[in-house]
Amino acid sequence: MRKVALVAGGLSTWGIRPATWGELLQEAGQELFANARNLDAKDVDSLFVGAAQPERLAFQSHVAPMAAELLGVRPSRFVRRVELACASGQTAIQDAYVAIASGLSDVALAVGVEKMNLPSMAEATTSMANVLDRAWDGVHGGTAPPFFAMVAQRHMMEYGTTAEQMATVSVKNHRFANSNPKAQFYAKTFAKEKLLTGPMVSPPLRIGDCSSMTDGAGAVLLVGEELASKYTDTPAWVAATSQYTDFHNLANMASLTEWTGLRRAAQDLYARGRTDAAHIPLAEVHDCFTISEIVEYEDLGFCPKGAGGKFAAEGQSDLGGSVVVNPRGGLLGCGHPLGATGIGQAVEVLGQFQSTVPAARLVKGASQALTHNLSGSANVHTLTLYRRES
Amino acid sequence: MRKVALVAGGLSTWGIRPATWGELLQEAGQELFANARNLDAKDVDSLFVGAAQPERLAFQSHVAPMAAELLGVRPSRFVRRVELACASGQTAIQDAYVAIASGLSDVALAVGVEKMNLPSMAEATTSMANVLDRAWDGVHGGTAPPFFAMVAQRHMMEYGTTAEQMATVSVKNHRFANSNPKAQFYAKTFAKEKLLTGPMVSPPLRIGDCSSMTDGAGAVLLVGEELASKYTDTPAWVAATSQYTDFHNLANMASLTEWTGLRRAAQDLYARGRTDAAHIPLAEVHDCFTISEIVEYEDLGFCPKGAGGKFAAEGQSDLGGSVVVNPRGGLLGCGHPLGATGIGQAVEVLGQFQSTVPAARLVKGASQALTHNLSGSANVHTLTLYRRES
Amino acid sequence: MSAPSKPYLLDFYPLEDEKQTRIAPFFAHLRAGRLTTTKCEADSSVHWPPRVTCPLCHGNRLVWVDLPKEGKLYAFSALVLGLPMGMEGDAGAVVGMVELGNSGVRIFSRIRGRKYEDLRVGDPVEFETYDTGDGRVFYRFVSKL
Amino acid sequence: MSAPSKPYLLDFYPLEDEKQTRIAPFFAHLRAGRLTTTKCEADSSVHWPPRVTCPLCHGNRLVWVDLPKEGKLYAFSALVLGLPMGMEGDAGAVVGMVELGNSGVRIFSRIRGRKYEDLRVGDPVEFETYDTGDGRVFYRFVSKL
Ligand SMILES: [Zn+2]
Ligand SMILES: [Zn+2]
Repeated sequence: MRKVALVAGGLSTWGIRPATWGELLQEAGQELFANARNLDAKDVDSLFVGAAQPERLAFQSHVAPMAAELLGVRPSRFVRRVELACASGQTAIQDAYVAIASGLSDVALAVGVEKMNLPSMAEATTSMANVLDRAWDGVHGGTAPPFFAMVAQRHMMEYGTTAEQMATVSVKNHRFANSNPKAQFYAKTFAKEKLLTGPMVSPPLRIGDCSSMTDGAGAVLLVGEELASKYTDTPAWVAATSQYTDFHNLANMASLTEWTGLRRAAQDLYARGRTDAAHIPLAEVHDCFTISEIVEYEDLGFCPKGAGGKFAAEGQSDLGGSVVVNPRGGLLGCGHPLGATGIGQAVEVLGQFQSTVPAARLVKGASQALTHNLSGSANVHTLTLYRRES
Repeated sequence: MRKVALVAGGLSTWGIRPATWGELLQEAGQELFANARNLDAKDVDSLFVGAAQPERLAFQSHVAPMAAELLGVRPSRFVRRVELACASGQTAIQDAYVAIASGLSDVALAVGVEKMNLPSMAEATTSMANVLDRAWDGVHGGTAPPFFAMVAQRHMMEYGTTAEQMATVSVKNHRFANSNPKAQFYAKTFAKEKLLTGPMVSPPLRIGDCSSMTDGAGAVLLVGEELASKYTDTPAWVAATSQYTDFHNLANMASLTEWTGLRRAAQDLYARGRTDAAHIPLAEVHDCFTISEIVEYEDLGFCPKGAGGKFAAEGQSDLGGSVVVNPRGGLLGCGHPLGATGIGQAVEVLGQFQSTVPAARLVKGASQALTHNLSGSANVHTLTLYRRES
Repeated sequence: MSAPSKPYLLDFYPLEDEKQTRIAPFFAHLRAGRLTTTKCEADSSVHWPPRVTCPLCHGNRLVWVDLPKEGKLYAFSALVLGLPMGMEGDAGAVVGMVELGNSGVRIFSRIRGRKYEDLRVGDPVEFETYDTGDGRVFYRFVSKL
Repeated sequence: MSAPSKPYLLDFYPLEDEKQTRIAPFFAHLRAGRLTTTKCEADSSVHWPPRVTCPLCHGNRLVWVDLPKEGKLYAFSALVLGLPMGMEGDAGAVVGMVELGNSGVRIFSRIRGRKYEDLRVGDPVEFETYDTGDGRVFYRFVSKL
């Protein structure tokens, strides 16, 4: 199979932005075109747009050709919007990867964008309540915070995980965000003590345990192996992808605290990439809530089941630990513009491989990295393994 | 590249259905599993869900894992929802094709579904107004009927196309639908005289010129070449796909009556499939409006520019003509449940190759067929070429 | 029977009548005080939510069965901040996963009758129905402590 | 300035103020009776709708330019059946593509002042602005016959 390289990326600034969905995308596109050496818009034969709910949050559908127009490209092979809720961005990257790997596309853009701050926050939250099974779970008030709160409650009960351990995750990711000018919380610092006494969102989750409603966009360029050197000297090579889903309605989730889909997708990723959890120095994972990152340490195999809280508290996921998790600041520090998040993770991996990220978060010499997004009630897991060398 | 076979299909009944989005999908899935010889749900490693606006029309997002649960499959390679408005279904098929062609997937389901008849028809229409550029075109009332009405107005003016020629298309497709029990208008007959005097929707388009708001679902199974014989003796082989987009806002459309994107996508399809328009005996094309099918005859190369109305009136697109267009009944006769339409077209091609469709619409001995969907304001064109022999 | 009072795309409750859904009997059963779901006669699998074809065997020999009306809290939280449109008045409402008797079925529901602070995992809860305010019926659980 | 009176997901009009969009000047110009758009100083391309980066060269040396306020109908139709929510009262309203002077720009718009039956391709129309009813401003064209 043909090898695929991720050669360039661009991001808008993320946060509460005075900009529309399309304006955010234009910002990301502009940076991508500035970053991708030799890129001519005519080179781009495919466009995959990751967006979770533009129909509702931007009152705009059929966004793929709209994105093409905004970015000034005319895809002649594949053009579509890809939706997998919170994992839409990474899924768009996987689509670009498959299209190029098959030989049917040569140069593909994967972009992600979400405009989440609307005139009415309650209306935006309503749109988040259709990510779970709306008529049976969402109807009761089932949005992300109460769901992940139940995960936290059970994890604390079953494994002794503490609010303080969870706060460690938040402190780490917000600190990393202070090195990332594109992050929503670039300029804001968070003390653990404040996080432990902040307002409750869904108990036991406080506001510091939760990622935000964020406006943002991102874009990455993927190309076939023989084209990589035209666009960069240092690409990130896609070594493997994986994905698994095993339920949708909450009644059909086997365990709140052991994410079987993630365990399975991680094993698949490692097998396809001929590696294992012990050899992952850098991971961009889906910390939509602090408890998510803790469960992910475990089900990605970075630590034993139940030991995720301790793993965080010991600094094992920080610089100098066994795996640096979310150095760009994660969803907690960067915010979580649904469709853009997976793109932001990939841009970080490329920046790490190219050593262009600030020293405060550089994982020196990382030879490979994984990105992970869950979506919905952790019922789908989407992973990609990148390598510095092809 | 690995060859890919479409080996089985299933459809719900289409129409104004007393069934939810998920129930429609279950009906299609049940028929698919009944039709696909030897299919075990565990075989299915990927699921691509074509759906245009479930967030709005079913108030449900993250529909890919929901569909997996409803269909009783647990995708372990790829799972996502694919959106390209009216072309979502065919685009899902193309994704399954690419995934299998790359070697990364072996057995993939592509499904499509839309629930369009809501308690309020005006609300459903509102959701259709975001397919064009909502803030700049939709805001003025730009939905499909007035847009295609302008196409008709210009085509009549530039080429002398008549309302009677357009009605010929509608009569043909509704007559074909009388042989299709799954079609919305299976049991209803339409005389040309009635079509020419029916209520105006957007002049010059009358109700008989327009496809309907329809509830429906469909599913098809695609597999790698070495697996095809397990599931059927007579597959439809995917010979080529193509897609092109060149604008979004109506201001950036070069011509209302010559669809440059379709011309380009058709040429690309023929080149990749090593064939030409003269050798296409069977075509399922996007007759969202009668005028659409007429423009498509021209830009697919079935007849010269401007001659589409005459082509229809002469019966060249009917049984016995030079190419049989929309024998299942098209969008006019079957209805147009956005995400399901492209799936329904593929199911027809398979039924034609397998000679399981009624004689009233059988295109005997067709060795290849194309499917076409436009989406939005004909700003994206999506095509697939199928062959009876691999 | 079902007369939604707001745009469909902001209306959380299912449309209940037989013109909108093939599982209208579920809602008729709710009106009669019964919590039911579908069971496959071919393979004995019990579904939640109710289905029109069996996801296990893809058949449609489905029958309606009653689920236990008593259950225990498996996990729970509360809606404190960030409530959706239409639920603004529900701040503090408890939601949780309820294990239904020995059925093996665990469903998500609103929990009435006791504050978050006063509940524990394992606490008993009981099924009840309520009027949605526009003529439709739905279910929740109430604390039995 | 912009105060939408309905849920955003049913509100067709753009949000106009500088807290919501980077092209707020377009709407300020509308208020002043001007129909403007962005033009790229680097390659002279004129955009519609207005952009924040140039789709042609991906630069952001954009300036606001005035478009012609007079134009001709290139194509048109009317909204007779199937009007969206919020436009129910507009049955019969004319919409069309307007060629703006010699600018090479052709935009879609509502057309006021004459019925569908009384219009022909090529008829002259003129730009006007209107209040959307909630404090926002928008544009349309009016027949000049
Ligand atoms: Zn069964
Ligand atoms: Zn420029």
